[in-house]
Amino acid sequence: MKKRLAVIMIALVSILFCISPAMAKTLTIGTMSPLTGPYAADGNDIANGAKTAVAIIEAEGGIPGYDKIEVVSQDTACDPRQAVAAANKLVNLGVVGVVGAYCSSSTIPASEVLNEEDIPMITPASTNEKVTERGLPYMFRVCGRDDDQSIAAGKFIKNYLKAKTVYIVDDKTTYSQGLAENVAKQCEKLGVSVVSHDHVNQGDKDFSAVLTKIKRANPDMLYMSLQNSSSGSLMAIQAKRFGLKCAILAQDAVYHPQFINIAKEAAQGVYFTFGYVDKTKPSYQKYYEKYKALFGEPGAYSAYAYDSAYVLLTAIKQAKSTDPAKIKAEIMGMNIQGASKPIKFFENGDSTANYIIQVVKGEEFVPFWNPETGTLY
Amino acid sequence: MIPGSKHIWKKYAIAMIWLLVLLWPLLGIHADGTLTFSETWSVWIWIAGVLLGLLMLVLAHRSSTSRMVRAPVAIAMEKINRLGKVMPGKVWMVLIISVSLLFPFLTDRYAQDVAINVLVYVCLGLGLNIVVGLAGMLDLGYIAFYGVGAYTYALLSIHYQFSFWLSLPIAACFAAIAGCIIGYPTLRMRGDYLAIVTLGFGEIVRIILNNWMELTNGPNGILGINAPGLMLPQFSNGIGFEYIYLKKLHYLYYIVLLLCVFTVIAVHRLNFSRIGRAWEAIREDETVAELMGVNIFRLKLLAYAMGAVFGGLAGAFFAARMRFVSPESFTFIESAMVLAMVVLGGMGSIPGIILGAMALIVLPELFREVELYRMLAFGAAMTVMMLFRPKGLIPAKRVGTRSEEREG
Amino acid sequence: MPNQPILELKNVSSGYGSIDALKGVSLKVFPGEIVTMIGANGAGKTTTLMTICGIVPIKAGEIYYDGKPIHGCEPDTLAPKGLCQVPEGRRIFPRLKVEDNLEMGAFFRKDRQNMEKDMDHVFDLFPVLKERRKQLGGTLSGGEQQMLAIGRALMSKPRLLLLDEPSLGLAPLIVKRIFEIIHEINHREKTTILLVEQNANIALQSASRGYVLETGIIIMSDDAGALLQNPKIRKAYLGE
Amino acid sequence: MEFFIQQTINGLTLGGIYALIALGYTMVYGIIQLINFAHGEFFAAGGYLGVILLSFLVSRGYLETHPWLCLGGSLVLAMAYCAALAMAVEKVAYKPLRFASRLSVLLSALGMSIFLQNGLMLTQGVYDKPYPSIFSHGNIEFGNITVSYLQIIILVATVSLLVLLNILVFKTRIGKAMRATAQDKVMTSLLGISSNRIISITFAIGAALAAAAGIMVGLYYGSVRYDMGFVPGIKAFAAAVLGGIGNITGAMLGGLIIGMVEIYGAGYISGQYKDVFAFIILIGVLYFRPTGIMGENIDDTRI
Amino acid sequence: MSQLLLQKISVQFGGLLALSQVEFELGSGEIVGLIGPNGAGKTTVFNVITGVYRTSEGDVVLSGGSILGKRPYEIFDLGVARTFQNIRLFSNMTAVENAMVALHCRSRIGVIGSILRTRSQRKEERQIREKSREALAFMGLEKYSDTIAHNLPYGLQRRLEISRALASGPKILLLDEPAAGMNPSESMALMEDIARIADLGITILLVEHDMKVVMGVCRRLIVIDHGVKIAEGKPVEIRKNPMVIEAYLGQPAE
Repeated sequence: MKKRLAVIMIALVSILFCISPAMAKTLTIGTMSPLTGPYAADGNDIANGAKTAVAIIEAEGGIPGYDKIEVVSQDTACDPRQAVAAANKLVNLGVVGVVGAYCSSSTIPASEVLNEEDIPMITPASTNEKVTERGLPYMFRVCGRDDDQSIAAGKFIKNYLKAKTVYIVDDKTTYSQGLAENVAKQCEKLGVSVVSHDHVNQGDKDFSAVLTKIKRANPDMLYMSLQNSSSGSLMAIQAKRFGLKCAILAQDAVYHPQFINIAKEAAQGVYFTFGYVDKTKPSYQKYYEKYKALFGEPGAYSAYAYDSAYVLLTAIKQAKSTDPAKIKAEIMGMNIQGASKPIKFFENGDSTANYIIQVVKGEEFVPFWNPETGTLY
Repeated sequence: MIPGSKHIWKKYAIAMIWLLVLLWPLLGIHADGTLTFSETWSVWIWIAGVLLGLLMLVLAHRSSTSRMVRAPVAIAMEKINRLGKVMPGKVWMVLIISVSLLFPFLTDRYAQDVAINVLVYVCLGLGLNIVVGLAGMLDLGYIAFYGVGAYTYALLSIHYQFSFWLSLPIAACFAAIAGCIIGYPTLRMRGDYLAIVTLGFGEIVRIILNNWMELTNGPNGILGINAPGLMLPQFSNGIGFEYIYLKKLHYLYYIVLLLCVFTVIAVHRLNFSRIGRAWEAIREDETVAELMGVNIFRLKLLAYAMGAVFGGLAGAFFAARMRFVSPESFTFIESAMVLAMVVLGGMGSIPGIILGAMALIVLPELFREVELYRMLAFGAAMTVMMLFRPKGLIPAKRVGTRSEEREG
Repeated sequence: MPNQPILELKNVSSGYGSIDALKGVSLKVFPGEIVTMIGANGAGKTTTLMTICGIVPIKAGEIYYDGKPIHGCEPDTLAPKGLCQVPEGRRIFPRLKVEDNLEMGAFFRKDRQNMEKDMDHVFDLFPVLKERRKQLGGTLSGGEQQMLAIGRALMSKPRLLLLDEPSLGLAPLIVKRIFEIIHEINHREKTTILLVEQNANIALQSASRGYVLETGIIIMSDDAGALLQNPKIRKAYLGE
Repeated sequence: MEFFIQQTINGLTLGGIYALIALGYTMVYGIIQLINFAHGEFFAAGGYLGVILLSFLVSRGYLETHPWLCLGGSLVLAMAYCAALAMAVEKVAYKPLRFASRLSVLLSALGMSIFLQNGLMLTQGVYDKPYPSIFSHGNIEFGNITVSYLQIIILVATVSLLVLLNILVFKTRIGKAMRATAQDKVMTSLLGISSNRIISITFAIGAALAAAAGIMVGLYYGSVRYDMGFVPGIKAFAAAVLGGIGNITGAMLGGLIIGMVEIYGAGYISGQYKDVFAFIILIGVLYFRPTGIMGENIDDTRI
Repeated sequence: MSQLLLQKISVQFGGLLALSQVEFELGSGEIVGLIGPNGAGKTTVFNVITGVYRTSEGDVVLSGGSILGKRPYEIFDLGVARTFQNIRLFSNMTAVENAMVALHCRSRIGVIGSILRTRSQRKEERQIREKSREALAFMGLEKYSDTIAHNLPYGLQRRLEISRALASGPKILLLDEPAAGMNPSESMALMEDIARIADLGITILLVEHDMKVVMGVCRRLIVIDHGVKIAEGKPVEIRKNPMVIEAYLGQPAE
């Protein structure tokens, strides 16, 4: 009796094991982003963006030679140690390319691991210069860089707002602080005086002390460089409550539909530096519809993640191979219109940037001012 | 938990159901007033599945049906026990050492990476064990020493090109000094006051690392730290020596294994020396220890310093292995994790802490498959483990209660 | 003397950890009695009382109160049944006012009106407490604390009162007064009393029967008068 | 001077919120000597329940017509819910460990905290939940000093809750029983007071206060987030210890001090180091008074 | 020669005067009893001598040097060892380890020596262990040296406390109710042991309620009540002193 039961169980288990290994040939790509912890919102957007790209590629006929494209999402929790573990896990799973990571402090050590194994990595969100300036051959970036963004911000402050005094606040993360420093440099170069460069801590909710200081300093503009949109909206709400009259300029990390949802009236008229997304382009429409159908309203980095995965998969498709050198060659030669922007890569792995100024109007962000031409949209 | 009493189990089950029912409204009600329970089913299925699994385990344990599984296990256990008696402890030691030496040849890089993490945390856990397990002082800011060690090596490597091996003792020294600085104001405090002060110090260290731009490069972290190197003989042009950086994962594995073995031996020997005895006496009864000629202030400081030394060593290795450090690695939750390893493994017990570190590093990695649920499962697992084994997985052979816990 | 004992211990063993502080203690207390238990420090007297009240876990044996088993009961279910203890060291609540301390004794009772009356009754017994009713318990002197502890127990209207070392650390005069009150309680309210004392002399003088406890075992039990005359007892516990 | 007054008002608001959370820590600690790491999660759960209830009321249009009723009702409901949640958590995760070492319970609490926080994340999502905007932008100006309606509401609500709590703890029978249990659990059980019940009630009250703080934070800052309980939890814990853990008045005082120090630190010295100032004050006070400001000087060297 | 001298010691807790102007002297190798009712301040005297309490007035002189204001471990190092009223062993350590803790101040090897297990460390460790075993053997505990302290019977725990105090080779031994909880035969044995300890040249100050023990071994008695010394003298004198009878011995049982 017992013996028979044991035999049946063993049989069942072995059947289960036999079924699962791929009868079909699967192409696996990985994503790395913080799925838990304080940046989980952006992290999930990234994973979803990549999945959207896969869905679209599969709908367009997939990649020849493969029956299925699989996305493996790994959590980095924005912790370097976990990011390295995640990268190693992805190496083990035999991914041909990785989309990620989010925090630059995760991207940097993780990219070292992936590059040891010659696995291409495309980051949709890490804007620190160091990401691409370490000479890693398989490191690419779809989003812009901090220095590009600060140039656009500087032009806007000087030429459009004609501000004389600027108050800069950042929340001490690799990204937000780096950007804030670049903006401060730009301002000095353009002869705009920086009244103060103040810092708050990441995750703070109460900005009353610093806002009271700003109110006393009475600058022409507040530059708000914060790591995530919720901090940004909290600061906007409180600024409004304290009766702050100056213009507010924020950056791409604060740029998120959540910002408007939370800040509501306080969000109105806040300016942003963000990549120019032409929402009328078919490439955007295609992405938007699919994303909306699968995951709902896209987040700030969804489009970049989508483009990253799209670029990676397209390169594999065109190269007809998963050989990293060939993929790289294809990526470097690419010149396409993505969902977020026209994409073309430079030698070091960075891609074209096209920062413009957007403004919150009603319930959405609208293009406002073009720093290249100095004209309103 | 005292099993066996049906009454208690019933009460407990009712409380459990109560908790789950209470969690219900948070599940499906959305802020806009709509109800979407469709998404919540997956959560419920998970919870129900886990509960069912636990119930099955308990039932199987109770009834004889589990004998099918238990009998062979029992036989195996008996055999192992018999083996354990036949084979002296040394043989086991050799077995463990050989497995850990051969590990990189048997596994892939992900497993090696996890193993490195485990070993780093074993060092940290053993270091914290000196403070918490041996001397009986609750420390919630231990990760600060890890940070000090990591930044010490990072800065020495970047600015002065110090080698990893030379930096190890320096990092240990700096961490020890930090330990004394943190320890000094806490000497008169007891129990939970100590906890919040150490927590505060831990946060202060992290905030300083994050804000002292000139020294630490703030949140950008420090990049380009050298990996550990070795002088290796070179035979191509006659005989020469070349400095080779050991970047490959399995080299790093051996280095941290070495560090870990050193830590285990050192902690073990300290524990069984006059110093360990004095620590234990302080833990058991601080007042009496002082009346029996133990300079409690000095020994408490020493406990902090020694704990910090091992934290610092682990930190230096961490910097060398990541070749990048940033303040994000030294948050309070890391301190809590290390403490969890010590308590979960069994305070004061070296094998316990090794097991605890394994459990707490490997568990989240195992749960990696379930992505979003991993931290949920991890939290629940932590509570459940504590409920079933309040003294830890492998309690120390004799774990004393801390002196202030005694009545009267 | 009625046949049904109000409290009966049958072969009770108890203690924390691996050591048994009590090794098979049996005793009976009948309604209306004052029974005393004497013994040296560490003999297990306090453990006996704490075992009766369910604080120290019982390992073997049975305890009956009013004919019903109470071993394994939660400690807090006993006071409503009329079994109350004044523990060693008095254990008043030092940061509660005197009247609040007394109120705690009647916490489980629902009848608030009677409580006022009972409190007045306690104040009659211990007028000094009335003077200090607004003071914090911790500011009272040792004797006053002992009175407060007894008064607090009386607030629960006990039928059986367990008293642990009421004379501990008190001046002889105060001890005398305390024991007078114990007698009064026994007489007037018909409260049965189990008294644990180290001061064997005074304990045996006030009790009707006595048990002698040594290292967790009852070595002797007799009428109090007989024990007082017993040369062995006189030698061991009365310092002669 | 105006700057100082403005910062003081800001500090009072923040400090009041810390004080409300700190009370839960201190009460639970006073009674079972446990640092309840999961306490911050009750605060977060309260905030979420508030957003759920208020949004529901908004969608039905009740908020427009009866704003105060809706606000009060949501507050009471959220407090009741969190009280029940805390009691359940205590029964499930802490009660079985009543006689285990304190570190085991601490760890169980930490596990519960991680569990609840991630449970909240999974069920309510990773995004911030916006609070319906009521009273959000109204304010009173005295010269350059701005006091928003919400700040006034928070201060009034905090003070009245603190007064209520004081009445509860110092004047009622159950409050006295709580204090008695905190002082001597064995003795209270000898007097027929069920310590389990008192402990449950303590958890419930603490969590209810945290829930109230959660709603106020939500209203004041405009949104809630699943991990919002962590940082204020730690600050409130520091506040409880600063005041002398186990002491109710101390927790209120500690909360106010931590809130003020943070705001003054950020306002006058540097925003990035404000947590450092809070902790340095804490360490400094504890160095000279090892049991906190209002803590009893327990002479534990007695032999 | 006076081994220990208390000069006009006063101790205050809050407003309460726990000791007032207490003074006495202990000669070398003497056994002196300190008696008085509960709460009279006997343990407070011990706490003053061992440095647990700060005095508000007075001086404590050990072998000619003042030890006032020294930390307890320094005083222990100078040769004052004690036992406790409620047994306070390191209850999860073995008997021999308990005694070894007392030798902590007599050993010198540091962290590095311990980690490296140097030859001198092993030698020192061996010496400590031997000395501790000797101390245990002196109190008849050689059989129990590897027993966990809390597993020892009550009487033996009392003895272990004394061994622990003896292990360091003190000049003065303060015994706080060593016979409490012992049965008469155990008390008898203890009396002999106390006498043997005194024969080693160790001065003993004994607090004890068991009058038989006190009268049996002490050559001199000091009586305190309410923090004040009310009598001092030979046992026979003390027994007859009316003040002592009233304060402490009480009316004899009729």
